Amino acid sequence: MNRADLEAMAQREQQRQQAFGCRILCCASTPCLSSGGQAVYDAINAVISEGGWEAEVQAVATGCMGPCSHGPMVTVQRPGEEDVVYERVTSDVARALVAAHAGKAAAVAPVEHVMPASAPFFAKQQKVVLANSGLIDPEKLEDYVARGGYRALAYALREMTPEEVCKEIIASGLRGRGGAGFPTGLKWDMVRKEHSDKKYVVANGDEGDPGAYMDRSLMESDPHRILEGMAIAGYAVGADQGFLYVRGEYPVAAKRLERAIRAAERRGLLGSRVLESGFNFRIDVRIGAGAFVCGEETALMASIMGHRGQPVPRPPYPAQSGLWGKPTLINNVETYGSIAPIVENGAAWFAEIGTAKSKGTKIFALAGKVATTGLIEVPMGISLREIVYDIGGGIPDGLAFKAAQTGGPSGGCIPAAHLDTPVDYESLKALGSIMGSGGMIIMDEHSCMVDVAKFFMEFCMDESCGKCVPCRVGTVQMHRILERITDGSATPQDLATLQELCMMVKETSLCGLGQSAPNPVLSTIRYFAEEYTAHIADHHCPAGVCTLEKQPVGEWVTA
Amino acid sequence: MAVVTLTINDEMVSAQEGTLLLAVLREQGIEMPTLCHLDGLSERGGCRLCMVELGSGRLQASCVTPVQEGMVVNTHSERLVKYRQMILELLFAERNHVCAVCVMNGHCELQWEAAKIGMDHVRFDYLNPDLAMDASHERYALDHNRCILCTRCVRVCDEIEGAHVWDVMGRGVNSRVIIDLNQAWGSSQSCTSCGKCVQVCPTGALFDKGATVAEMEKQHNFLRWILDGREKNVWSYSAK
Amino acid sequence: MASPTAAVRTKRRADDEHPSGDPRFALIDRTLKRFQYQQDALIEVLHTAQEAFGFLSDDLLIYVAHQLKLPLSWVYGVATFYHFFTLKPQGQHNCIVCMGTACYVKRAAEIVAALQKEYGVAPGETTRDGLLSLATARCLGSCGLAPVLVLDGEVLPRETPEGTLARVKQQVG
Amino acid sequence: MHKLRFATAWLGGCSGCHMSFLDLDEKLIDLADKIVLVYSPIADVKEFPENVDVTLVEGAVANLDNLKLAQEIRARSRLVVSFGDCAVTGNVPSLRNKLGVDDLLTAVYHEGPGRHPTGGDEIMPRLLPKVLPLHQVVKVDAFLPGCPPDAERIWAAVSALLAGEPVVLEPNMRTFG
Repeated sequence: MNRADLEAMAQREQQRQQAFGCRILCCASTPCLSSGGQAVYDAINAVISEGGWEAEVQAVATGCMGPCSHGPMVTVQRPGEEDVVYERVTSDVARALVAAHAGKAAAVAPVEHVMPASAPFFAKQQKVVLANSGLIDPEKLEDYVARGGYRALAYALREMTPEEVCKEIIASGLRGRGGAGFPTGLKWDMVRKEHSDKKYVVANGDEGDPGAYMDRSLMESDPHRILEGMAIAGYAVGADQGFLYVRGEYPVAAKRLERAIRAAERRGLLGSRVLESGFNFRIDVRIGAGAFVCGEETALMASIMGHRGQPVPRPPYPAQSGLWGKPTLINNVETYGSIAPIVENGAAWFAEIGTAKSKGTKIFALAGKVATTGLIEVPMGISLREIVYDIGGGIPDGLAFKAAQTGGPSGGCIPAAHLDTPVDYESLKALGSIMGSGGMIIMDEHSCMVDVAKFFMEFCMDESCGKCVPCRVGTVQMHRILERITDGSATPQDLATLQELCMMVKETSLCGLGQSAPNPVLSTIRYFAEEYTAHIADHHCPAGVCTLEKQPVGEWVTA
Repeated sequence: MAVVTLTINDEMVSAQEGTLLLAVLREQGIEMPTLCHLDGLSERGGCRLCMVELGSGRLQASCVTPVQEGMVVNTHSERLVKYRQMILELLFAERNHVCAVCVMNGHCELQWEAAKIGMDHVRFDYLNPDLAMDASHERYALDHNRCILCTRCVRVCDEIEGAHVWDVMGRGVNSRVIIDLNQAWGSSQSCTSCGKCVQVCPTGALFDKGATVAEMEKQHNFLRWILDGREKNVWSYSAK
Repeated sequence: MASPTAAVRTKRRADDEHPSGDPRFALIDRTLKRFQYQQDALIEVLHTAQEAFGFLSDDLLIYVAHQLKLPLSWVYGVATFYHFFTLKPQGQHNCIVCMGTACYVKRAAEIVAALQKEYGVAPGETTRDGLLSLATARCLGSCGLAPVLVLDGEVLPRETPEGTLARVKQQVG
Repeated sequence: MHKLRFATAWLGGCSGCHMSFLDLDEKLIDLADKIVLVYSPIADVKEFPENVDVTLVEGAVANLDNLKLAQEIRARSRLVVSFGDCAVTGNVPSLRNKLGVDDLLTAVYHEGPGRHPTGGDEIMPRLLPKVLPLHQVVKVDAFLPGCPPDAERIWAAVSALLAGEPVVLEPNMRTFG
């Protein structure tokens, strides 16, 4: 396939889709399926075949549409009309809406299930990476191509030198979406400049933060976008082999990516002589086996090579010596998801979105105590308040917002006083949290912050690889102290020791897991110190979560 | 090879480019605590005792950091000494290091590092794990209670003996050194009984059977002997 | 009497088979071949082995180690590093409760406690009668539906301790 | 000349540290000039007195009686010294920590002949769930490791205490074991 063939394929598919008077898109991603999405999809197909409307109405199983807690979601597309989005669709609602939109019967659309496009959930979002999610069938290459897919790769291969691609990415201001926020273009350029007979491109899809599922959703909803981003990266840095490391808990994502790779290879969009150019690029999927630490890039590479997922000290950085000692580019899958739009629309367009230092959009998995939970993509710099109260619809049950937890076990909690903070790399860091990969858990008054810190510390303790002493044993000791605070046996000295330990583990651990493990503790001490002292001094848990059934050792004699 | 100049504890020092910082520090006669490092084995960077403060304030393990032109190094800042003490406290709290009844009492590297640095008590909870001993081998024994997971045994068996009998299983605080399929040492078919693992072990985790409290001493100059022979075709006894 | 060629052919077929005659080894062999017996495919091969056999027995680990020509301790070290691999046989039914942050905030711990109390089995273990394996997961990535659990492969959203117990009892008995 | 009010105490330990103390031999005579021994297992005093200047505490905190005494010592002493490895680390008595208290009592007493104390009765004080080093129970001012600390170490520490100086031992005098 060459560039013209690609264009022709896109046009053919567009025409085919327009020939339908009505396309009914059903979300077939995990959250909607577990709310009964399959029955909805079956009902829609049944109605279509009962009515004999196969020629006019098309049912499509798509990826995620966003408001997962309102699922199953269905979107109706009619040429020349605005899309209509339905929430909480049942089989009956599905039957009614098909009949109404197919225009064959005098049926009335179930308007009470319509989520208006003007709803803040949609209106405040800006979809760049998720532009196709929920609108295409992730298992059909043609759907992706019809929406402009692989056009950016074709353009880059034909019109740009590798150096120009790197420059374009640098100019866009894109930063790593895995959490640390390193400038993506600079990383690419470093790998490009290395001299080596072999280089690798790796996509990190080992999304391990509890409470985050952006990467899963992207991989499941729009796999080709990631492949295209990786291929452009491969061209830019001079690599001919890519690895896509997918978390073991995400079998659907792995399956869709495998299929997408095979489809792209068949059409000459991956493999040898991509789009009839001189560029060869193969992508292999590797399945993780359940280790949070493998989100750390050196541990991830160890895992790809079949080793225990233990990190190795940097330098040397993967850009110099990565997989099998060769220069290796590692980015998060969401980062690769931003590449095609940048190449397609230009760096300047991308740099327009966001703030001075944080460009573009960021996907968040909004969860916890908010009315609407789900997957959102927002421009950088949006305030936390807009996310919680507009997009998320506020805190349910008339309770008050207490904190937003971002960055998972490596991040921190942001209290109500900072609700108006813009969400960007620097602002979150200044508050003692991090952007992280995009988990955002909202907590109300019923959440005990010491308990939350303990939860994350237990996570880090279990996930520590055990290589370096501060992380291996330090996390256990921090967890012990937090346990004592929540069970009532802590003394004021424990709090001081806890803080000392936090600083030591943060500064001496070998890799990012250990270095960031104390963050949830440090940030909750910073903003909710009075909760810690209430537990220790007054034997009282303000949120009513902790049992505090024990006493400090010193009180055993009198007890 | 190029020579670089760096500042170590306010003194200018020159060194071959690419040399690891720890070696340069030791050449300068600076006492650096180490546990996982052993001359002749690959570096691991796991115990974190040899950390130094670089000019930027960042801490780096000197055993895995190559020297660079203009590097500014501080080896014994107040912060470093405090952190090293805490790391040793963590190690003592992790397993059952009861020096008084240990075969390596008086010869143990962990015990001595603690004494040197002044770690005279442990503020953290002793975890007191319930760990087994393996005395199934005809000549040697393994006591997990004393193991600090430095993996010198794993590395010497893989890199010097070439048998790869040892590895580490599990992760985090539940990691254990293992023999073959986590089986009794005496039942291992890959073990050559060469005893190198025993000699490089810094604590009483690996010892000769029959040794009782404070009787076990270890020596690892065989490492230099083998490596010089292998790499330079030179075999010379050294006094040390 | 069979011709000599037929005898050779039969023998060759027997060679391809695992000595135990267990056809599931063919699945492992297929993955081994797909990766051309490269040692770095260890994790992929272990995935296949666990899928075929349900858990990684010592025999399986030895088989994989021999096929990839890796030391036993290496294979064992890798198999025990990752949560996904289990070296113990699993129960007839399995229930995985998500303990990700969103589920935790919505009190998933109470669901685990209820199951633990009812069946006397801690997360990561199987009941004595081999009927139910209880496990917790780091995050199933369905945070919008918290708290979530997976019962015999089916994802159940918005669970409660009582509801879950009723459901599990119905399925497991 | 003001004489220091000096005490030594014995919690969960083997008394080896006290034996080692007696190994001070002729230095004991010098010491006798400078201190008044107000409480010690080698002196027949039942109550721990008030206003003690220095107390050396041997042994780990293994039971409620130990805990009570440790708290009394702390309340009535200006300086408390962890004397020997049991007080400093828990040492040999803490080897029981990986067993639960019930398992321990069963193994030691119930499976053997004779009476079956449960702890907390007139036969035996209640055991703590874990044997603890002294500093995890009360504030400790100085640590004198060793099992037992030899006479030389003890003298180095005691000399410093007598001179009102902080106890800073040479590395080879502060090894555990």
